[in-house]
Amino acid sequence: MSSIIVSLKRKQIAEFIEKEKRLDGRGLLDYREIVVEPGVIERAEGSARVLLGKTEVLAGVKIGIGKPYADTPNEGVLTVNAELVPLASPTFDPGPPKENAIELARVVDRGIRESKVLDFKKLCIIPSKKVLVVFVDVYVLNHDGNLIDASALAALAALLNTKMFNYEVEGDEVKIKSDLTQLPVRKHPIAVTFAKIGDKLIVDPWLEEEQIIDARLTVTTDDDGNICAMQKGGNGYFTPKEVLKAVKTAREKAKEIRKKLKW
Amino acid sequence: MSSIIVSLKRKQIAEFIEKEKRLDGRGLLDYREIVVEPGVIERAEGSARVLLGKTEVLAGVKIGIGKPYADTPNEGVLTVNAELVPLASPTFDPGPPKENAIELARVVDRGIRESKVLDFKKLCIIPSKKVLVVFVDVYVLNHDGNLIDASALAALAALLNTKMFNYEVEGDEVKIKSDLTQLPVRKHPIAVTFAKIGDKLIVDPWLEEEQIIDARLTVTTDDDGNICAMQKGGNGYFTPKEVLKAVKTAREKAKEIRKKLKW
Amino acid sequence: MSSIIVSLKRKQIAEFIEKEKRLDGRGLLDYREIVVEPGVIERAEGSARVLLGKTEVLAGVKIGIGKPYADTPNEGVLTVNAELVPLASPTFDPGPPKENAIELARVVDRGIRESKVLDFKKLCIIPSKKVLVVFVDVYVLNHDGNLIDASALAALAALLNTKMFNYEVEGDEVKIKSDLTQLPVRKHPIAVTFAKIGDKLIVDPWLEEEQIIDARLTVTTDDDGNICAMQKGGNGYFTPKEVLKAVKTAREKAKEIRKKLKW
Amino acid sequence: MSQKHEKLIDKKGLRLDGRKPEELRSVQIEVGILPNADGSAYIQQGKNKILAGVYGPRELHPKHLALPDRTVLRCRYHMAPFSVQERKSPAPSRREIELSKVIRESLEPSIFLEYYPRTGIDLFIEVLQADGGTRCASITAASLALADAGIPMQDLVAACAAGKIDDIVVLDLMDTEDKIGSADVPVALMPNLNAITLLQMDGILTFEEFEKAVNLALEGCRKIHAMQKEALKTKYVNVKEVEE
Amino acid sequence: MSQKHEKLIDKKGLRLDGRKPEELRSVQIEVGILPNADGSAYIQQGKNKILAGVYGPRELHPKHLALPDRTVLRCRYHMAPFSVQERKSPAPSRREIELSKVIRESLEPSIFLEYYPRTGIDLFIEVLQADGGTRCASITAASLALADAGIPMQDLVAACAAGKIDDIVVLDLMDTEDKIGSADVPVALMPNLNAITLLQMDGILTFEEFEKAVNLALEGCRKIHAMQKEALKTKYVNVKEVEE
Amino acid sequence: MSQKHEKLIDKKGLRLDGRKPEELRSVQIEVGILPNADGSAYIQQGKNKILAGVYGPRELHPKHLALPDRTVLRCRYHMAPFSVQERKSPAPSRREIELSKVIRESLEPSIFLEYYPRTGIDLFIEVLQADGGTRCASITAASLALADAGIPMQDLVAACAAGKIDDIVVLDLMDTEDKIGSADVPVALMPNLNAITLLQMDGILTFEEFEKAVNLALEGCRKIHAMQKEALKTKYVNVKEVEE
Repeated sequence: MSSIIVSLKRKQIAEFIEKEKRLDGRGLLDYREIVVEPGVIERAEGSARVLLGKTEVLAGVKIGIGKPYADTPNEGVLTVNAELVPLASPTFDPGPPKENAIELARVVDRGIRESKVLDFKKLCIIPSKKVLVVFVDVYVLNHDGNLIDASALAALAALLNTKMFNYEVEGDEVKIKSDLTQLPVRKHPIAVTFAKIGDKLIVDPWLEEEQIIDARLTVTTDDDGNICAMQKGGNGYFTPKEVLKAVKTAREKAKEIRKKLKW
Repeated sequence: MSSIIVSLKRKQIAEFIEKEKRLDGRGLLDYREIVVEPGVIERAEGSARVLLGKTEVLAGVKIGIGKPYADTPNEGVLTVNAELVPLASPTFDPGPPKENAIELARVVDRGIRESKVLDFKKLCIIPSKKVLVVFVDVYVLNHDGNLIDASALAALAALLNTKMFNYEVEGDEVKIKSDLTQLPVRKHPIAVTFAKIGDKLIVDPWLEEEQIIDARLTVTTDDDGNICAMQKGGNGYFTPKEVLKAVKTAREKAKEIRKKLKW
Repeated sequence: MSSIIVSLKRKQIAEFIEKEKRLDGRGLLDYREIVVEPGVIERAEGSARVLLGKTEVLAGVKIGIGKPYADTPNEGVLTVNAELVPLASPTFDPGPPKENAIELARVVDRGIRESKVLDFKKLCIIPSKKVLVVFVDVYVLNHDGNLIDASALAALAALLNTKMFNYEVEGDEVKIKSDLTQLPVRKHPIAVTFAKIGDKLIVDPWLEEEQIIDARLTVTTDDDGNICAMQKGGNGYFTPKEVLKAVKTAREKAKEIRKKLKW
Repeated sequence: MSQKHEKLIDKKGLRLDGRKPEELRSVQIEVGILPNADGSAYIQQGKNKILAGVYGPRELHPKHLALPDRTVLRCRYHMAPFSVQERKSPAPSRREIELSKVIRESLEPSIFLEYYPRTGIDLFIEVLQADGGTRCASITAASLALADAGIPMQDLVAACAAGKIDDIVVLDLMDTEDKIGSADVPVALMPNLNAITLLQMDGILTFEEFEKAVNLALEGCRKIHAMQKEALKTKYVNVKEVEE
Repeated sequence: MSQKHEKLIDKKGLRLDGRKPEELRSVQIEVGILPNADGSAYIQQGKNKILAGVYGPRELHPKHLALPDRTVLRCRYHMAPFSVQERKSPAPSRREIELSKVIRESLEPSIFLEYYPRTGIDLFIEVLQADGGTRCASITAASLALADAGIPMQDLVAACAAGKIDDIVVLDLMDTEDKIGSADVPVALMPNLNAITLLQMDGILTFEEFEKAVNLALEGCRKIHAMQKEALKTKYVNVKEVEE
Repeated sequence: MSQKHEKLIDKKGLRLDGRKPEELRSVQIEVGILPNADGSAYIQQGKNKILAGVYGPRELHPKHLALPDRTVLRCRYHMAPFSVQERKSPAPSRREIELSKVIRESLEPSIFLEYYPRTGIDLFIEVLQADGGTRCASITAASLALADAGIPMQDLVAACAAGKIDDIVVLDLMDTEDKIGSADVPVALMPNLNAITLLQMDGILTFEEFEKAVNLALEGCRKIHAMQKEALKTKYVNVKEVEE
């Protein structure tokens, strides 16, 4: 976008937000409508589609057998990848993931990993040799802002939807059995992203807002209200007071969003 | 080429072809002179050089030991790669294979694979663990049009020229023996490429023709006249009638070309 | 640099050198001040920092366990990599090593390898299966000319500084023990680089000189005065007489430089 | 195609999913479902789930690729990592690169490329779930996405494969039939011009079998073409209703 | 973070390296040590050894990245292959790419980007030895390198992490504490504006623990900020002395 | 070079292929054999089979690489996958990148680069079969390809290696000698100017051995230079005959 349009838009949005209003009619701390649809990709071990307003994210889970990392020989492996699929936005290019996609994947990854959603010890088959590898692929299908929250929610919903194969170990061989079992998911971490415009904080910025915000802060909290991941982005800043306010609000918002995971 | 030159050339060639003539004096369904020279690279397990007019292609076969694909644990592996070597044309760039080279390799690959030239089961050494890997590398040395037919012929001739090592299996170890044996080749699939100019079909388009044609169609047929691979290319189209005519002609042309493989 | 500045600078430097002088006051066959500081990176198995005037190079040695090459199943592996770190010069770009970095690494590698600094047979753990892999990473931190001599010296000093883990072999398993042992270094090859300006040879060209020289010649000699590696670079040439003179001088200079390795 | 001995057609002449030899799988098509793209379409054909999105005509980057007398159609056919049995790396495979090319070349004959010189049209196809015949279903969806973007076209391109399983020529192979069967002939057609814009084949067919397969595939294309027009009409009518 | 049961704080309340919970590691900073770079700084914090170099403002390549109303800050955080226990491939990892981004975004708020339209500033950070908290130490050094390059800034950015080990909130985690501990909160601050420009967190903290950790980290930032100013002064004074 | 104990010179003083120590392998050279290239040459030296092709002087892409006062010579030395014992990946190895550089630098001194400012010359070398000494044979062929392209040159560059096997200094090492022998000294020469344009060495040589090896290699270069001129003349005469 040209810098003139950005500054006009910035002015307009900032004036609205000054009056505690947003261009799309929401209150400052309101989310857009959230739809979670599990099981949309039958071929995947788990999947879910999340709509956050017009932002659409699909997450798929595949489970394979691989080697553990050398420093955690008794633990399974989690791999989160995010693709900013080029049909989702005129600003997305084909090609290997760039810094935005990598940051997105790593923030989603940390939310799942740090909150201990999965018991990695239970994903070990033969220590040092064979473990289960859980691939979570986040696929952004339409970009209308706040990809982090939508992606984190889709990834978690896909894990909740995951049924994995059972197996037997005979010596060094792993035999896949035909029956399935639910992947055990222990926690429900929810990412809540704030944007700062002027001296106001809003949640769930949509695309128009994202283009003009100073900074964003994502706070991921678990079922017990503990904080398990945070990520500041953008070329602005937050005051310590704003940070603490955001964390408190995030815990409230997370409770609301978490309800969308009951199906 | 500039679009003006293209359209002038297009007009000239189309006028000739309307009169059932070609700029280089051939009839519409005539091939250029074909020369097949096997065994030109002594260090390769098999090799052949093919001249199709001024188009020159070298194919080399190397045989290694590798792992089978998970879904075919009892079968050897065929890998066809094509390089549009930059000295072959001012339009070829160094760098990893681009879509033209990849399509070329895959069309050559399918011709060999689908016609069952090789008995992949016989290339298995230890099921699920070790199999023979047959690498066919197609090296285009001069580009004067119709790379598909020249490459397919060179690849087949190189396989016919291939002598592979014998081996013994002791437990999980494979011992290479010093004597050689002919790689068994069961079929002789021949690719015949048509180009459409106006409403005429020609075979074996050379460079000048390729630059102005609407579409091409490659038909690969085996010794029994069966069709085993086809590939349409270019941004034009064929009518169903043209397709059937091409297939019939391809079987005739293939018989002629197949004779070049006797040495 | 613009070609006008280059030719002015060329003229000025050439006039000086004609009078057996250099812009920085050195004689034609004088090195800049050399400082060798071993052990600067405690976390590496070995390391050294070399200052050659304002040229600064850091070399680090890491030792891992890997597979031997198929053609040398009883020998350990040496891997030399060089990074032209972008903070070292406005002309260095981030990204994978380009031809200058690759040539630098390979010249350093050959100096070490060909002079038989390491006894690769002693780095074998289980033939054909497990060997020690010695990684030498050359990190250029400030580029003020003659990277080859500085890098070769830093790499050798880092190897002299290397302490590696001891290990025990039980069956196919390798157990790392906690005590350390000195990596045995048998030779001290020293690279001496000459530049040709007009019909004069100088040693240790600094950046200003490098930008205008015709050609360079690196001569690596060992403790016995034997030649173990050479590399000509640049788009000029040397006469046979110049080459022989350079080799003789290199042996003298190497003796001086080798003294910097006593600590 | 490997020939394992598994029955793909039962005694009643029905296929594994209960279809008759000359029957298409169930097809659902939706047009204009991606808010950001200039044009888009979604197709389900059997268990295939494929999304196509179009951006353009727009300025081309890098600029030196632009042509003075026509628009440049670029096409990326891509499979989601979770779309197939074993997770697929998101990096484009050689197969994906070839299919991107043949899909592009199957659509170019339908577009008046010369209407938008010096521009580019980017077509992105995402296979979200694959079940055999993805290239044909991709073409079907992509042609609709181009139409939805308002790109002027001679005709919609419809695509469908025929093939041979258990010695019988059948229409629209699903994944298992594709893998175990003995031949596959994907075809794309502009029915109004009787123009075949995609034709590939692998396996082994006699001339007679091939002729039968092509004709069957063309028939399939015509049926899908009718569904394409229906899907466009649905969107158009809905839009009109909303506007009224 | 994996939770193994190893004691990180002894009975006297001291940490593995003898520090008290709220104590920084020893920090040495040098400014202007790279002859070629326009600005540079070197930091040792515990066993971390990090070099930051700045080139610019200068012409941007490729040119189409330039912006009409501001300079473009580019940042590469990179670890030397020998900086960690197992040799690291020199190709940038996903972690390095993310850290390059958050470090850049922690420094941008401090720079008057609009002073140099159509130019670029390249910031290169090389971790020569890593011992936990490299991103914070990198920011501390990088901000000084920018100042040394004469880039006009609102304030120096100082960074420091706090975290939780053995159920105690502590300052400035070293490598072992980072790996075995249960939470890490890296923070960057412009003290003059009380502006937090980097904030990440991983692990599990209650609200109260988090509040304590942030405040402790901010305190650490302020101490480091004082050292930054000292280091700048040292260079400035030395230069003046040499010049006189 | 590894030193295994295998005899490379027999009791009669002859090498594995029957050559005397100071004898070249058989060399065949053909000029102008690639129809599309602006210049080309093919060399067989022993079992080496190498093709060199030149395009240019022509416009450079990307343009920003062009120089205002000279042409830019670019060189790619590349080995065919089937040229060596174990199949080689077609992606350029570090060895190929280094050799591309030293070959380019061995040819640049021979070319009047300033005759064609703002242009580029692309030199492509393909090793179809490798048998030791490929860089030297490549230079020999490449220099002829440049001449065949009509690039103005001071002299042809001829190249040849000498080395040490079984304690004897010999000329023109073949693959086995290169691998088992104890030193290799590849040299390129413009005989008219007595100018060494390529010089590398690996192995261990005393000063006396080195001096002997260089002189032997230079002698080899001069013999090859004579063959180069012969090959050019052959082409030139044939062309004239055809034209008459």
